Amino acid sequence: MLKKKIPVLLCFLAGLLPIISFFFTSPGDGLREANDTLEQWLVVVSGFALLLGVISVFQVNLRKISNRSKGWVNAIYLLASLVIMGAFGLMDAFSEMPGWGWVGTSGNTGFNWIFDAIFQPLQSTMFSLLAFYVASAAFRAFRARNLEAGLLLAAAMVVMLGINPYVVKVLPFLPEWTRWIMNGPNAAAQRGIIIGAALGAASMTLRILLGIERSWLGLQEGE
Amino acid sequence: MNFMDWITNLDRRWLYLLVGVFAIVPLIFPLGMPVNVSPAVQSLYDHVEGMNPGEIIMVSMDYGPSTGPENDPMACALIRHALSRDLRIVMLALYPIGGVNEGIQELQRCVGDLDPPNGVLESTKFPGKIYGKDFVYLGYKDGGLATMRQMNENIHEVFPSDYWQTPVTEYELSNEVQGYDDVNFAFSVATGIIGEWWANTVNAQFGLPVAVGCTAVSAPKYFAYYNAGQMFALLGGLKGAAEYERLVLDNYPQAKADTEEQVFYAAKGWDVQSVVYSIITIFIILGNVAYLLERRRTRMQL
Amino acid sequence: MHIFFAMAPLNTPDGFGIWVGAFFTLCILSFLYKDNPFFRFAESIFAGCSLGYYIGNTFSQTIVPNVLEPLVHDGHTPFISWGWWVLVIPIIIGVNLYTRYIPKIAWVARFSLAIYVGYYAALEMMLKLQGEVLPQSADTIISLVPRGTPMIDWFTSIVVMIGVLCVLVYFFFSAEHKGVLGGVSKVGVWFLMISFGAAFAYTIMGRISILIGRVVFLMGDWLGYGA
Amino acid sequence: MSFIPRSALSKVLVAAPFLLQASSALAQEEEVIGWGIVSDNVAALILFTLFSGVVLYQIGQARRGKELFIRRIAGLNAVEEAIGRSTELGRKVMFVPGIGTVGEVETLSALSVLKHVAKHCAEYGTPLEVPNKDPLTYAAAREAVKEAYLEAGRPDLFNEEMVPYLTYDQFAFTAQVTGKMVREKPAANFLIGSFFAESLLLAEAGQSTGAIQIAGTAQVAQLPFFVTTCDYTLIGEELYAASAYLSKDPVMLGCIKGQDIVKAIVLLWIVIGILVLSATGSTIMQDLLNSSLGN
Repeated sequence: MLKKKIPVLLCFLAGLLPIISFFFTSPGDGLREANDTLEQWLVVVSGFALLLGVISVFQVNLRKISNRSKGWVNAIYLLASLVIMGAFGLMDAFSEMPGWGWVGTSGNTGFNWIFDAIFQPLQSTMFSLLAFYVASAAFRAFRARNLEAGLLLAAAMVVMLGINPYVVKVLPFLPEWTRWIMNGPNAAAQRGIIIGAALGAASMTLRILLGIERSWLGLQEGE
Repeated sequence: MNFMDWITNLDRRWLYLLVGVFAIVPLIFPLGMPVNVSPAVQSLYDHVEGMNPGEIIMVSMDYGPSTGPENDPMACALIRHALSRDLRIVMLALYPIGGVNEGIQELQRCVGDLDPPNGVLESTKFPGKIYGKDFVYLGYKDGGLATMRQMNENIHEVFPSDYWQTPVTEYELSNEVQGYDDVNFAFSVATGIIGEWWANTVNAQFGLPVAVGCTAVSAPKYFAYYNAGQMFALLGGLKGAAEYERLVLDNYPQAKADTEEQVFYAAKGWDVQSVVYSIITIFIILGNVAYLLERRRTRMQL
Repeated sequence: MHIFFAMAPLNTPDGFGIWVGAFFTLCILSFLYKDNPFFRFAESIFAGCSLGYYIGNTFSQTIVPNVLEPLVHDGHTPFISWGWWVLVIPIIIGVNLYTRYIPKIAWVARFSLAIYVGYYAALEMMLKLQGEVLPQSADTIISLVPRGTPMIDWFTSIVVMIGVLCVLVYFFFSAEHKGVLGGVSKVGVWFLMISFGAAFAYTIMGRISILIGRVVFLMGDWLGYGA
Repeated sequence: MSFIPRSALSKVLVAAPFLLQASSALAQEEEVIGWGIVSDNVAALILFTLFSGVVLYQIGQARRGKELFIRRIAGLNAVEEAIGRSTELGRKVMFVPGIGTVGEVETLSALSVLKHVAKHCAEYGTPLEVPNKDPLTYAAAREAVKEAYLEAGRPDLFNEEMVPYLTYDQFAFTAQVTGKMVREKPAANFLIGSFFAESLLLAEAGQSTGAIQIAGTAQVAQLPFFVTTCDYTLIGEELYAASAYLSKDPVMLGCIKGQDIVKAIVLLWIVIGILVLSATGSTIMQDLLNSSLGN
């Protein structure tokens, strides 16, 4: 019984603090201070959580290597780069502590070099794949299959033609139309989604705080 | 297999190939896609043209590397325009991730390598223009909106030293600029929200004229401020950058020579953008034509 | 022309870094053709070094400055001073997450999760009610009679108003969408579709400029074009 | 590295105007040292009280056994179809619960859909994989999946590797997941939760393998990409209603009803505000929404 009740109660109490301190002030601003302290703590907790992930990565990849299952060589690369970059990173972090200068200097070269030469190019290239993917997705999706799809297509075409300098020479009003669609119908739809979603999120939050919704705790639904 | 079947079952990699090719080609062979200068851009150019030599422009670097292709050319064109007209520039950065590096990178791209702490103060690209006298870079300060408010009271308190940690009072130009009153206008090269703050706070509350160069994605939002008169000029995305760059290049040969030396500048980006958009547009149209023909054919068979 | 003959010098640390960056850039781009050993290699390295990076980042940004350093250097008396507890409680909550690896008390790990979720969910609720529902609703209230604003702006506001109302009706769950409700929610769907089409097409611009950034790196920094 | 919408940072940037407003409100109240109400948040307090009151009342009604209706949500009806197809084809089901932290309500909604999906997978013996980017979401997802297999009576089918942690970097995570999609060709992809720029990378990769895709997010900027590349998309609030819809739990349906009533009140408020403003030129209804006690 406790297994279920304690987490639900903790969740409720932890949720009460930001709500109360958002609306009310207290003597000596104690409420706000308590709220800030809890938030500080949770930032630290999320730091500890990263290690959970690291353990999982080691578990999965070590098993892959020992079973020689498909892609086991890549698992070695993965773990090796994790260990190397992680070690550089830890050296970097601890070098900031007084008396720990011997582990390295802050902003050490290995860490920065891997960041600049490997991490950053990989990251931005992965991001840049989107330029290709938007092209193929647009080609496939913008078809006048029915009225809704037709509206999607029409709005997209106004925007796309409004960017083409040759088309704009003939139809000079298109950029203005684009702005109108973006600031008119588009803004309206977004606003509707945002208001609806905010109310939906609020209702979900109440369900969570009251312990009605608890699949995230691995607990049975309902009461 | 006829063309329509090919289009209907198009392997997406053909599209990837076209996009890739046309992202490279304009960098080597500029296509010179037409640029129609819009009033929002013209007004920045006209404003700078109307300034008297010695007047000061504040340039705020409010973006990071990921939007560099859009924002870099805007900053460059303005710096070159200003220096060509003997105006003075105070640069600073308010964007938390990477703004400070963008600032030093674009400044050096325009004026040449600098090393003020070791006495390398004179611009190689604009001979006679001196760091600290004609242009100065104050570096980055966090705090966003709060910082902008504080700058109204005293810039020296917000930026006690420049990018190279030299006290601002040691340079003639930075010593002179103490508040928004000392500059003619502010140009925010922005991604995201910081440019909006320039409009709705610095312009609306402190009355400093503001111009913004923003990314294409945030342009519709910014045009609302432009239309409301909270900024006197707006460069939107690569298109706006290319328009302004064109105006500057057409009138200042030095700026033209310097710009065309670069691997990348706004006109090339505009080429890529308009060509890629055209390709996607054409394929969407072909796809729809094929789809409609196909539908008609199946209907006739029924 | 001097293209392709000014590649970054491989034998300098700087030049070597550019070559490595270019290699990984090409590895990722090769995925566009199809999955291949180069992409898989880059993917593994990317996974490993990014996680390593965030380990360092977590320690240097959070664990060391917020926990370890003050614990060692602030001179709190263990177990007695409140300041010490303030530092130790989050460690207890954090370490408690690992009880999941001890089957007998695995359920205790939920305590930490519960506190975290309760706090942030509630905070998000406040931010959404205050920062989204209220201002967005307020902005939708406009005059049906144009008062001094230009006609076009007034017309846009009317369209926005109609759109917001219709989209909100689309989100009604507890009534069947037929009759008037069905009609209005249908208009809501139209607004959604126009919005999605326009926003999609518009976003392409930003994506293209990111690709340009990579191409400039390959052409300029690596191959030395324009250098 | 500005393009990484590290969620914390993007939150700061998005929330900045609001936070600054809040902090300036606090600054004004430095002298207040007693119990009191934060004057800038009065409108929110009223909305919060109204909201909670209505929802709690509806929960009470539901407990008393009142019948509650919920409209069809196509994306959620398709869940079983998608799992069924995977089962037929003997391929796996992939569920990506977004890249948000477990503190985000969107992620929590995703987890309740995940539990439902996992239960079906357990019943049919269909392999499931749930790759994760956020470590706490990973911990919660693992609990949810494990419990689902237990509830379905198949704890033997659950293993740790079904819910792997990949990496904390947005795009490194994306690279791995798209790689998995292309190599292992899951027959059904669920992309539900908080997504950012990676949305289209994941959805397009999944589309290229011919998988049935069901997406859901409340991130307005990502919805266009999901709507165009996925078979079904839960838009904004539909995602938050998913758990009630799937479980048909009367108490949860009561919450949905309550949230609809508040939505109706907001709508009505807007309409009255418009009428008042048009007829009299008074912005009172608008001001009340922005209001604080002081003005």
